[in-house]
Amino acid sequence: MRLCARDSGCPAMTAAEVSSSAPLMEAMGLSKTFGIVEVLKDINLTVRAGEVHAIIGENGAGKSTLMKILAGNLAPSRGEIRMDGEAVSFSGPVDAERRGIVLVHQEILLAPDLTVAQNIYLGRELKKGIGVDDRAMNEGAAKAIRDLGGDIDPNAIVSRLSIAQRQIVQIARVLLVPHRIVIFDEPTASLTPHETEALLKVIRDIRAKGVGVLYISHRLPEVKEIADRVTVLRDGRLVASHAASELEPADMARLMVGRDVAKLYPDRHAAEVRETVLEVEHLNVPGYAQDASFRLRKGEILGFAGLVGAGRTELMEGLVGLRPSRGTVRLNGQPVDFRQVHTSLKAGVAYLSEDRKGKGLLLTKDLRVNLTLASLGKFVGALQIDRKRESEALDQAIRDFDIRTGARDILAGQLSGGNQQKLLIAKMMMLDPQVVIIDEPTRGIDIGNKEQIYKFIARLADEGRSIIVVSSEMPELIGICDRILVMRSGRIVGEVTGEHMNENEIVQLATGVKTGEAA
Amino acid sequence: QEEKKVTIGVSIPAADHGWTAGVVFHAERVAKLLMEEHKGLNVIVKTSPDPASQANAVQDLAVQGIDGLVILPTDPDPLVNAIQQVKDSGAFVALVDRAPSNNDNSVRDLYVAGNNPALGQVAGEYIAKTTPNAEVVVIRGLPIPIDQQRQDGFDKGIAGSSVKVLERQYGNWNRDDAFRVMQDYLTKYPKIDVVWCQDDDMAVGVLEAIEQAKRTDIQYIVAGAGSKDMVKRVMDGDKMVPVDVLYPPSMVATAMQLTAAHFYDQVPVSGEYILDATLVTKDNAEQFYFPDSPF
Amino acid sequence: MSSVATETTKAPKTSKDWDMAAVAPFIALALLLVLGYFANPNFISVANLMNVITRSAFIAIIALGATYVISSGGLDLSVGSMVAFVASLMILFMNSGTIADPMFMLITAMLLAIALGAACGLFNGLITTIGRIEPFIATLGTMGIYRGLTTWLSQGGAITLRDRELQALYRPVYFGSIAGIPVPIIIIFVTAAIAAFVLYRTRYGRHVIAVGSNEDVARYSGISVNRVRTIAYVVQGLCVAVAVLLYVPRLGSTSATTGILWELQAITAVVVGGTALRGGVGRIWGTVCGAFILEIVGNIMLLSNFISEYLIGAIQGAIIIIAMLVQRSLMRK
Amino acid sequence: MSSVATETTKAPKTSKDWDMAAVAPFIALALLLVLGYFANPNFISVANLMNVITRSAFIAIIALGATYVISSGGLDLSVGSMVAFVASLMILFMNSGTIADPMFMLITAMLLAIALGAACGLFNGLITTIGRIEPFIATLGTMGIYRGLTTWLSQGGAITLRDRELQALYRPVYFGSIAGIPVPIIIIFVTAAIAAFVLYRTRYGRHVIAVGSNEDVARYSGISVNRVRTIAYVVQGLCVAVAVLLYVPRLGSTSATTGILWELQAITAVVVGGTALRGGVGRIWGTVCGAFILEIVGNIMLLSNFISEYLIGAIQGAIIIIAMLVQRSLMRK
Ligand SMILES: Nc1ncnc2c1ncn2[C@@H]1O[C@H](COP(=O)(O)OP(=O)(O)OP(=O)(O)O)[C@@H](O)[C@H]1O
Ligand SMILES: Nc1ncnc2c1ncn2[C@@H]1O[C@H](COP(=O)(O)OP(=O)(O)OP(=O)(O)O)[C@@H](O)[C@H]1O
Ligand SMILES: [Mg+2]
Ligand SMILES: [Mg+2]
Repeated sequence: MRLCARDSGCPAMTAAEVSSSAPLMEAMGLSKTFGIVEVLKDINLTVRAGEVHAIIGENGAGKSTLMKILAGNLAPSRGEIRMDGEAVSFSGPVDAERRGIVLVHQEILLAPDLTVAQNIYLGRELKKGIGVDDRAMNEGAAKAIRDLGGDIDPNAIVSRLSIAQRQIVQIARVLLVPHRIVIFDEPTASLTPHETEALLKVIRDIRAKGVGVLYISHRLPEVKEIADRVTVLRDGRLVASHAASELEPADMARLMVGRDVAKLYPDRHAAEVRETVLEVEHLNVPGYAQDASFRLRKGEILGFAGLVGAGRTELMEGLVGLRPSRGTVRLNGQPVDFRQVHTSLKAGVAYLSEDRKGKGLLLTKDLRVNLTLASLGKFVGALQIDRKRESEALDQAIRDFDIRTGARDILAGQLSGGNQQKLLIAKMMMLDPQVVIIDEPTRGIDIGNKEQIYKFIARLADEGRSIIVVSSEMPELIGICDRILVMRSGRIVGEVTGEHMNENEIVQLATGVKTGEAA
Repeated sequence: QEEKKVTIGVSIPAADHGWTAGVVFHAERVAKLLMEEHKGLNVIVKTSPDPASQANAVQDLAVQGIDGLVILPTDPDPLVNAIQQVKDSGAFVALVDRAPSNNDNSVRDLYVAGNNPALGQVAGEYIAKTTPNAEVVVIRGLPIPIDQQRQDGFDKGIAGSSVKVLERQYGNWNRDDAFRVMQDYLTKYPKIDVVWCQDDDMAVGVLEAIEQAKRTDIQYIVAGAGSKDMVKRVMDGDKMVPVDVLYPPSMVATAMQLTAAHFYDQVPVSGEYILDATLVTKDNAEQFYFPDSPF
Repeated sequence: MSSVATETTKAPKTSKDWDMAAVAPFIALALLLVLGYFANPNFISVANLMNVITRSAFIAIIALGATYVISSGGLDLSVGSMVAFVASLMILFMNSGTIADPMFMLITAMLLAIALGAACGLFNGLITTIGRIEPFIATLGTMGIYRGLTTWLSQGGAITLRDRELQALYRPVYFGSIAGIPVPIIIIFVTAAIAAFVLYRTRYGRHVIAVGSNEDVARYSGISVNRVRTIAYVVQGLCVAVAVLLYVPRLGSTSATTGILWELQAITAVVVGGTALRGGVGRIWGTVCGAFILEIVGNIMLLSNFISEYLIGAIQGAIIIIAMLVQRSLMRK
Repeated sequence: MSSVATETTKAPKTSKDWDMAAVAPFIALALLLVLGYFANPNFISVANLMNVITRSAFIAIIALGATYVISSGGLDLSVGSMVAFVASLMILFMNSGTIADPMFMLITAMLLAIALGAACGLFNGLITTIGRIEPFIATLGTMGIYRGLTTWLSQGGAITLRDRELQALYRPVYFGSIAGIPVPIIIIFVTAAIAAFVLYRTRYGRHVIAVGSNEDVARYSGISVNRVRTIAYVVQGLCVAVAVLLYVPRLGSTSATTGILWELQAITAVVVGGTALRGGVGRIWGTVCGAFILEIVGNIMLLSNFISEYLIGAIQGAIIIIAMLVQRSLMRK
């Protein structure tokens, strides 16, 4: 057996070795049922040494479930896994790790109270005498993070990191385990282009050492760039598996969704200039955003671009009363004072958090409870909640937002990521808001769903609502927004409109290469 | 003599049930009286809820500098060491009510006590005499030594008669617990003649339980301590409460007075003063009735 | 606990699992009833069962409030002393004789008790929410305060309702019965029904559960977390007041020891009833069942003839553990 | 595009925040010392301070163990009764006279106490982990069991160390001093130093924090959550045993009331010291400071002569709440 930790001096494999290498792992006829719902049906998959094998599919197609089975986190209902030709069954993730299979989870699994270095070495601390060698671990952690293009203090407490930073820490942690097969479940969903680039380089490095890589992403160009082989899942079935060179991103999209996704972004008729709905002047969110001023018009889609850490999320949270803030906010010309979220919600300004698991949905409650949580007032009859109307609303939401769920009585945490996002949108739309602020609307969302969400955002604008989209994906901002404001270091540094809406312009503003006129 | 500066520390249990509340009441009352009487005298009264904190309190009193200590221990044995320390420092020590297993002059100068075994014995003898064939249920206090002494005394009191103890259970000197235990006794035993519940607080719960069950087989109950409510009932001739056994909380006051006398009256005070466990009956009840005591 | 790792790996797979969790306390209760019958056939008599359920009223009603506090993610250790404090003030007021008409006096005193309970609960709530002190410590502090004030009010002794007429008027509230069912039992079930309705059917109840299961999600959904939590403490205070309304007519007096350790019993009842201490789940009927279980364990112990009085505490502890083990093993199925 | 660097984080709340949380209890302690001086100048005398710190030894040492249990996400309510149980058995063993040589007897008895403490802790640990019962309930159960067994051992009375020679030999362990410092104070600091080393510098300590912080993450990292938790309870048991070793020479006797409510005091000390009850954070020195604070509050109360003894409990409760409020407001700065 050949285990290879990062930087353990494993020699690179030659191309000949790679092509001739025997399969590291084979899945034969894997199936998985939850309750009565079969989410994986008869999957056959081969992982070869020195190959990046991408798995793509719609939200809820069963990708994460399959990966969890391969990494020993779940037991398959049927089928078997072979390693080096022998059937194996894992007693748990640690058992799989011992055999060299490691998984970067889609969810972030870190202990919030420990530091970065403590998390990276958790469970395999370096020892010095009877104590632990914190110095060595800090150094090792710092190096592992640098390799991934990150810049995080190894002594920082994880609960204080942004989601992107946590993701990097999590990848660094997994790559320190000696491995033969590394599984990445949407590692780049919350990373910046720079960090993504660094990660892809790392993946190429480990591939060169003969490690087998399974790679899940909804960013199809990225898949095209890194993968040697692409396997497509749809509704729990394996529908295609091709060499990556044979597929273009558009083909992948078609295979995933089962139809052509020719046009990702909806048509937007150039909106005529209408009255101002929201007017923000000199808004300060202490420690995060300074002196932000902007206007939002009726029926407009306004984008907020910027690098991770630019303070966009905090600005929006300050605006709706989730954080202390100072400044003037006028809604329909009337000054408003959003001290508490419920005042802004009542006024018709809804904010959808980027952290849908931590702040968006009650993962241990069912879909109905989640859907109506923010708008319960609408379902209260004389005294009590009208459950029948709640159920009807859920049916309606499942239809309107195309929430894919096996059963209607599952818990929100059991929905796939994309469907969670759709449920969150549905939940906030129950409030019938006038202004909708959506933070990272398509993080971790498949291309088919993305199309739907964009269409949906456009429809909201057409209905006369005003939308703010905060996103780190520039193409999507350019694709759907009427105007884009760019933030850097807590300040709005410029606005791009019309033909200036291109990635180059935005990046220059976001990095400070170019300073724009304040919006 | 009036010029002589003397500090007496008084350490007593916190007022956690009726009887200890009486102790606190009397200690405070007499402290005031004594300080009026002797200009140079300073009396510091401190209460503590459990042995460990009482040991602390004794230590704290010693730090303040005391010439005499009057202590009614929550639980005597655990406090012997703390008392010993004060005694070794040369202070006069008066021990009240609860005796440690080693109770001699090396530990204290004066011992003032109600008579715990006698409290049980008097009750036992009264029951044996009044209703020689009674079937009795017993409600105990808390599992600490004085409770055990009372039980032993009771057994001695009924020895030789045909009084039969059906059962003993802890009522924790708490009315609510006594109510519950009595209710269950009433369920369990179709016939009960007499209840010995040792303590006036618990008697309140016992009487309510009996009244609620509308049982007529119970002839009377015997409690103890001498609370104003129970003494009043005895005085009024309540059939259910014909007697009460005195275990006066004022004994702490006696000890304080004797200690003050040691410092000011030049009379040698030492040895043991055992107060009787007087049987309060309709005839003598009036002299034990203190209407403005909290107990 | 935080947003970092949120995978619900061991989340119950289907709703069936939850049903089991809800049913488990009732199965434990049934087993206890059988056990009780073997310990002493008198146990199963209507009179005894009525007695037991009647006297579980205090803990059961207090535990209903505790269900709110706990499922909203809080904890209240002060309820025992709150009972003593509210009851003492109520009796002192009745003794004050400020109102001549006994009926009117009684009603005023009851309203006073309810207002006091709500105020004490509000105080707890504000300290934990606005003061941002861990509920465990905050209510440990107020436990000391309420108990201390009671001791001071009673000067360490007992506070007894003196007015005979009032006492006679008030007695039936505990000792009376309607259609053969003791009043306290009726009050338990009425209170529980109201509590269940509010928790399961109203907006506020939904908010309690949301706040208890994830504070951030609740906040981002526009729920005022502090308000919901504070009200939960007020509900607890009201339940304490209801318990006081039953407690005072029983013995007509309070002392510094009234209600001691009731907080632990109430919390035990809640947990035995299937509500998790970490919040986000509330089982009203389970709580009532839990309170019955606790009282019945004590009752069986006293009625059976083979347990030394010294060992009762030990066996009671063991039975609680065994009951929980049985529950767990039922749920695993 | 690839040249774009991630902007360096400017998280405003940096490690300073954490330092404040760690320092707050010590500031509270300092304020109390000043307050004490004004209440009674004797307070600040070396003799008094030594006394106070010496007698805080029991709670301080028990609270050290509680810090482990709490930061691993558990809770132990049984420590007070465990003290009574272990101390009773230790005294009974010394009274048994099975070993003639007093020194040898004493050492054997001490080892026995330590083994018993560890066994009791192990029992608690296994019930909560293997039995999967909420720690609150599980240890409430064992609290009843240990207390009940103590009552039974003492047959309702006291258990007193009879052998004079043994007593004389053992006394210095509590009352003696080394280089002018009372032995218990030395033991507090030695125990705390060991506890701090293990928690902060060893692999096990790291795992304790990880388990308390996020159980799932710990499990995915190959940490045996149950093992870590169980060992934390054993550590708690060992700390209880150490406290017993100091307790027996001090009072030389136990009864069913020994150690009552110590669990609440220990937990309070832990929380006042800055450890969060939800787990994932452990502050050893804060805990020691918390235990000192509790004891000093009581001491000031006793030394000051203007507080009615009926109100002591109320004021103690109020002071704890105020101390926590001060801590919170310090941390917010
Ligand atoms: N524990 C569970 N119980 C019931 N259903 C589950 C459970 N876990 C996952 N599912 C269901 O299995 C299906 C596949 O989920 P999975 O997380 O594997 O999707 P995915 O392909 O990773 O989607 P995404 O791209 O959104 O991450 C979904 O319909 C989901 O609701
Ligand atoms: N819990 C936290 N405690 C302290 N600092 C935080 C916390 N969460 C985020 N930050 C910091 O706040 C800053 C801004 O956060 P964030 O990264 O969410 O901004 P953003 O502009 O919304 O970026 P994006 O949404 O692309 O992630 C970052 O420097 C981040 O490290
Ligand atoms: Mg997935
Ligand atoms: Mg953001």
